[in-house]
Amino acid sequence: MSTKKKLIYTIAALAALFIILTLCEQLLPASSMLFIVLKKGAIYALVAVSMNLVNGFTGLFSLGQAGFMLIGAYTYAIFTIPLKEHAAVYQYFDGGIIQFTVPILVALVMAGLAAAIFAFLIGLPVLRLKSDYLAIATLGFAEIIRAFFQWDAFGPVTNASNLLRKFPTFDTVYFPFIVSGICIAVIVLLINSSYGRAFKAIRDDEIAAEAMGINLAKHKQMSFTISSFFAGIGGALLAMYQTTVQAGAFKSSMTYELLLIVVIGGLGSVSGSVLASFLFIAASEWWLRFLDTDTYIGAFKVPLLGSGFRMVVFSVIIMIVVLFYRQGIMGDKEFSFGAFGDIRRFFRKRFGRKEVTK
Amino acid sequence: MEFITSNLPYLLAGISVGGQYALIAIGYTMVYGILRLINFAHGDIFMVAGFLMVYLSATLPIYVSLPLVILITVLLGFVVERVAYKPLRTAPRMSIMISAIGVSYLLQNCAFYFTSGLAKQYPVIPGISSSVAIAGATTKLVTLVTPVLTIVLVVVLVLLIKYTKIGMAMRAVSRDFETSQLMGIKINSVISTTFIIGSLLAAVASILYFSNYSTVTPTSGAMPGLKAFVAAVFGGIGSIPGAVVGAFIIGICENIIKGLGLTTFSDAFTFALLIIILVAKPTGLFGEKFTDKV
Amino acid sequence: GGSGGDTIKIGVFEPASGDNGAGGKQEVLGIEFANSQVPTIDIGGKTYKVQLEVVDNQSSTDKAPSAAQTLVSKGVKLVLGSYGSAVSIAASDVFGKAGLPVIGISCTNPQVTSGNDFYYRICYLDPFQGTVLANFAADQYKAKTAYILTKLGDDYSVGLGNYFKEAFEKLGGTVVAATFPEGNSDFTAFLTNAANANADVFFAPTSTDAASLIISQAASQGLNIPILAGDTWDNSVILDAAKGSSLDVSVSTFFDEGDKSTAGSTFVQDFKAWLNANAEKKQNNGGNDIVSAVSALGYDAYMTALQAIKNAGSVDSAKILAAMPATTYTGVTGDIKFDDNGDALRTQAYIKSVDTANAAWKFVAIQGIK
Amino acid sequence: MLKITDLKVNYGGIEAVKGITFEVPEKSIVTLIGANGAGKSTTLRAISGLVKPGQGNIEFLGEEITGKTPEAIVKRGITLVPEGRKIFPDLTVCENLKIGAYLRKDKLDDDINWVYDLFPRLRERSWQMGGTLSGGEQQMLAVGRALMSRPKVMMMDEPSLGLAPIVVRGIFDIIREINKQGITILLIEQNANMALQTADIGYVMETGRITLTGSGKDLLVNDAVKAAYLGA
Amino acid sequence: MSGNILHVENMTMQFGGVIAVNNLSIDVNEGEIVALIGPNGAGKTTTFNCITGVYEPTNGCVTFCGSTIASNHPQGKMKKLYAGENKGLYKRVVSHTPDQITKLGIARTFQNIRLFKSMSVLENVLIAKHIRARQNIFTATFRLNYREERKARRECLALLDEQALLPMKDDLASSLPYGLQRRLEISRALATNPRLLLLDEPAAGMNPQETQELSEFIVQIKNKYNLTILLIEHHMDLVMQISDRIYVQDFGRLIAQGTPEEVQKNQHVIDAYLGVVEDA
Ligand SMILES: Nc1ncnc2c1ncn2[C@@H]1O[C@H](COP(=O)(O)OP(=O)(O)OP(=O)(O)O)[C@@H](O)[C@H]1O
Ligand SMILES: Nc1ncnc2c1ncn2[C@@H]1O[C@H](COP(=O)(O)OP(=O)(O)OP(=O)(O)O)[C@@H](O)[C@H]1O
Ligand SMILES: [Mg+2]
Ligand SMILES: [Mg+2]
Repeated sequence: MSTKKKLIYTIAALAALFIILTLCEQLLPASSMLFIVLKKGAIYALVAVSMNLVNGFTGLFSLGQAGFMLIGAYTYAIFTIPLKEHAAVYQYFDGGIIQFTVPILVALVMAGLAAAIFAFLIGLPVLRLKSDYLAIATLGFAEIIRAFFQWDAFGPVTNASNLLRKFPTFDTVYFPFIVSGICIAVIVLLINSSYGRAFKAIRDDEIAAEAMGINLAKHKQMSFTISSFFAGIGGALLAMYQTTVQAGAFKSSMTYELLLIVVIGGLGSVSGSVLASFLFIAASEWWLRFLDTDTYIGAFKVPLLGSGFRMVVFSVIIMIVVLFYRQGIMGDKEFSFGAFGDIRRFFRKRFGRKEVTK
Repeated sequence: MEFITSNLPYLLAGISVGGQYALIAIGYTMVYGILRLINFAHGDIFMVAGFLMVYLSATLPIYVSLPLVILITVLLGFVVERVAYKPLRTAPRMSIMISAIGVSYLLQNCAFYFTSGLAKQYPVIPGISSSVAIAGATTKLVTLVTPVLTIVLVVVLVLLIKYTKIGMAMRAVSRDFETSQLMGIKINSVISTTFIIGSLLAAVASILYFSNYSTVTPTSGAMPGLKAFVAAVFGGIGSIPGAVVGAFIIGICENIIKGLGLTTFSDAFTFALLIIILVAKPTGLFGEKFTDKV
Repeated sequence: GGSGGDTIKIGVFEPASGDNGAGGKQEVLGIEFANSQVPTIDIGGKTYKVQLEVVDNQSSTDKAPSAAQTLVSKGVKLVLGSYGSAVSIAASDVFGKAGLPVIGISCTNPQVTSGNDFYYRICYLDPFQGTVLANFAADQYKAKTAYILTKLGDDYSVGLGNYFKEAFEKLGGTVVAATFPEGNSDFTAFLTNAANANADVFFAPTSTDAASLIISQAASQGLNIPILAGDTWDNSVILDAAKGSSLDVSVSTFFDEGDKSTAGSTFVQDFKAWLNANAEKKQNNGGNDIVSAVSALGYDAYMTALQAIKNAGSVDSAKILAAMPATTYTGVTGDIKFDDNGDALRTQAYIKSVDTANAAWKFVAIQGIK
Repeated sequence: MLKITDLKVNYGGIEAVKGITFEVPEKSIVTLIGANGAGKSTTLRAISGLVKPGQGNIEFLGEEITGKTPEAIVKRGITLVPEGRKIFPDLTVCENLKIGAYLRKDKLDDDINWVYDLFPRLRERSWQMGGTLSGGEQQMLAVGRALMSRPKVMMMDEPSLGLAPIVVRGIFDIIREINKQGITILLIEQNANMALQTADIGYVMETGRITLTGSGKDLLVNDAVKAAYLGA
Repeated sequence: MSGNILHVENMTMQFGGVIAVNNLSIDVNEGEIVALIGPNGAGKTTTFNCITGVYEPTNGCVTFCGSTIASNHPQGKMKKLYAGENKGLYKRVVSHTPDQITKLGIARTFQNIRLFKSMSVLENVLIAKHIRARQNIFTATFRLNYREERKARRECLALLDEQALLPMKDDLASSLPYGLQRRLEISRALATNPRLLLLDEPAAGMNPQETQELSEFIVQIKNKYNLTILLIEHHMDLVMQISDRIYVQDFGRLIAQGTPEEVQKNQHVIDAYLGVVEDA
């Protein structure tokens, strides 16, 4: 398919997406769970794609994502809480010490930068480590970061273990979609660039990549830092979505969740990560909710259903998906418009046969 | 004397925690050594063993429930391997790890669902649950039993892996399934054996650990699991003596840190120590470099 | 199955999994029990069936908004919950935007209601509780030094610890404070530290998980410092852990199972009967029929909600919200009346201690603030 | 003793072996030659159970072994020296040899010494990790490891790859010697010249099919074979 | 033949007790094809690894186009353990990483093929252009480097065309048959625009016919790209046919050197490596 045609298709798809979103906003009640899924899904999609950049495309097994999201979320929150709310939010710390605010978009970029700077510093010592050693080191860093943000001594800045809140948030689904969309687009551009190829080369064979003149340390550092930049922005968006931030939420289990999404979507597939994010959020926070409630059909109580059952079913579903889609939903392929052609051909075949039997 | 009485408790606690981490860590490191899999479910198997004891001992006498717990735990480890990992032998490593995370979620959520999440009291096991006084410090007998038992088990395991046929097969399987099969090794039974040994150790560790701390909750496997994993990395993943040394270092350091009053960072410190070690020795204390000739 | 078509939905926003899952479940039990007792409500001559919509917020601030949204999308008119202050705060925006009145049950952090004029709460607050306990420590044990152990990153724990510290220092005592990280299971170092610091009381406002670890390790170490804690410790788990030891454990709470008032004792009796008749519910209570304070509070919250709806004379959220400030109710945990902030006016807390021989609670005092 | 009938093997969509039939008589040396990608290695992998054939039969001593697991096939006495050596990098040279005899229960010392005599270089390196050996040393070890199992049929996939000329000659001597001891040999070689000189029967494979069959001597003088595989 | 391009001086590489390369000195002149042969385990691959920066030699010095790319003396534990010669000679410590050395103009192939398995044939070659293009991560991401990128693509396609790899440019590298993989590896090395090309057993796994084709191919690329080639090979036909000079290594040491004819007749070489002289 020619580049031009691809571009036209892409623009058409984006326009269609925009129209669908607008229709949803107009037609569905504001309380619909769909919006929650769309908002959180978009945010998770960004973070998952950023994680895929490191884990899937560069082959670095990093488990620090939650830590970088935390930094992003806090940076955003700290610099955007309106001054008049400081007294209430920082009630144990005399209104905090950061006594200025910046515009939302600036704060988003700052969130990314803060995460990227941390990642850069962390990367210097740990990126030399291989596979699982790197994983545990990054996980460790995320935990250390969390402990620091909860520390009382930093209270005037971070509000210690108390929530940060009252910062500006978003109402519509457009905001997270547009921000995530732009970020993901940049990541995709990067992946398809010369640097993206270098990352993939490192993933496939470090020694050969080095023999091709690729500076391993520098490129790993780049991938790690850029991924963290976007994770930071994702964290800031998550803060906006949650309307509150507390370090306690950014546990390693959040990283595992993201890793799940990345692997289920397909390591090395951006569209897989995006798709898996929405499915994951919808399944875990919407579709399966009914399993948690005692349900009666007439006087008959449906067995097993009850509080906590949802999570049991959810874990079983994860296992099933992993066992049956070993390479993830998308493998390392990307969604392509060419696939539409395949589907059309498939249906034509089916349809054709039916007509014959008539 | 004053110094000893006020500081001995930290050391005792450190040694016993270290021993328990060690037993869990060996399970991690063995499975890792063979499947290159971080078995995230290992800590949860340990937790399930704890609950099994709680429920079994409620109806059965201790001397029946004790072996039964070990047996069922081993069976659980075996089944988990067969159901969740075996079908993924040829899948990318990451998929198996996700499967392990899935199992971990499943075990935790099931435990939550069936126990409603409230802490359960672990039964008193005669012989190890009673308190003793050493040099003025009071502690449970289990504190003294743990390190001894750990050392004995480790020596046995190291001998097994270094000098027996099955041990050699384990090391062979760890690098190459296909070629191992060509040697006539039944890789499935070798892997199962590994899981059985690992689960056995987890069961023993759970008995010691919960006797010491007396409470079981659905999440009580998570932290020891993570710590044991850190210990395994610390010592160099795949190395059994490494895992044990790592576990003791972590257990003792943690308690000394707490004793110094730096409690906020006792976990952060563990990780910081780990990172420092890794930066100095990228494959852990006893980890061997991956031999990969250019 | 009920007859008649009209129902009013009340949302129950509680954790059923995660760190606070166990407590959340017990709170839900109280609500469900109340619902089984009073399943309908008459408004304007019409009988409405009250239907509970229970949702699990997983004790996690990042899951709370979607859980809250689930309730909103189901069309509930009023919400009860949650156990745990952080999730309550995290969800408050969603409820606020939907214009729903919310009645907090056991979330004791001041931030829950401050600035949220749709958020009400029927329990006392941490500043009050902390002060009560500090007073109790000074009165009962003549304590000069207190060792405070809180959980890092847990706003309930850290907050209550701080209020206790403030009050205790005001009373002329000195404080040694420490925090433990999440997932910590070895508390012997902290206990030894407390002993080495010659503390007169050991104050540990923590979740029940940590509580039972602390107690059993204190027992095996032969600790002889009295242990104090807040409302979360009013739970059968504590009794199990302390059984047979020689520890002195006291907690402040909203409710006393041995309450001799008629309302209280009927509630206890009926609730136990209800639990015992229903294996699954009993399972959710930890497998026994000991009434925890949060269940009693849950019961009262439900009743208060019905009272508010009655006062509003309508099933419209806005009307119910308008009727909230004036709503009063005499519940099993005492009189409930809201102040300007939406917080229940409470002046007294129950102090109970563990009877280690029988694994039961024994009533110690009703403690107020000096 | 080994009979392959209409064997087909697919990798995903690609058919690497497209229905081949051949036989390996007892105590013979049979060689498969052919260009890169002809499907030779795939054939051996199918016989040893590493890939499941899409179609066809493999019979060993009258018993059907198609679809059996590799370890079951090894147990019956068929050993493979795999392509690319496949040494266990974390085992010592000595352990690599021992694991070759995994299914044997008797004493191994004599055999180990025998292999060391065949490849003195390995004796020097007895305690070195397999992974750090040079390419040729690994190849020797791979052959030695297979010898340790005392097989009935030994399948060798390019055993001379990366070996010095002097050792290559040695390898073919060894092949003849163990053949004399009664071991049947199925050999893949790029060094077609030597292979055909040694072999009793030769098969030529091209893109998944057997295109020529004959005794080693006959093929050696066959013009087509000469042009394609022996160099001008 | 013009000036010296690679100069290896007294190089020793010792792993624990094993001396893989022992006091080796070789020279390669511009425009030559030089072969390095020797028995298995003689240290040939290790020599390559030391030249390309994969290993730091324990002792000795390597010069490429007049600039030192590696220089070392026994350090740390090696100080005591060292069993080689010329211990105190090289005070300077220079250790370039493999990527730096590639940038200077040395490219190599590997004894065990190391392609980027999950990438297409074209991408494998494009990787080599990454370092030669004037770009940074920002310009690359936003395609401000499109001219460079287009040029790289054009060059790579031309290269593939030449090597007859163009028809499978979109296939996965790992799905190619062995012989083509070797050829792709050479193309990839060529794409880095090297002055010196190191080939480690390029003819392994090829039959005599293919080997013949390969030797023509090597001469052809040498002339076309003005290369100097240093190669390791066990196929004597190829070595004798194309090399200008031959070095023979055994147990890490140089045991002979000279023209193919000289080496072929050398008794040491025959004993250690060739065995009975083949009737050509
Ligand atoms: N794992 C695989 N996945 C996909 N295709 C494969 C795989 N292994 C081999 N092939 C393809 O199958 C065909 C036959 O390969 P095979 O390795 O059997 O050839 P061969 O005759 O042994 O060649 P060589 O002499 O190069 O070793 C080739 O086209 C190869 O590309
Ligand atoms: N990392 C290492 N540790 C220990 N010994 C090593 C290491 N690398 C190589 N050796 C040893 O050094 C010697 C030289 O190996 P090298 O790979 O250079 O041989 P080679 O000349 O390339 O042989 P071949 O022709 O078989 O490939 C071998 O005996 C090998 O065992
Ligand atoms: Mg082959
Ligand atoms: Mg070599």
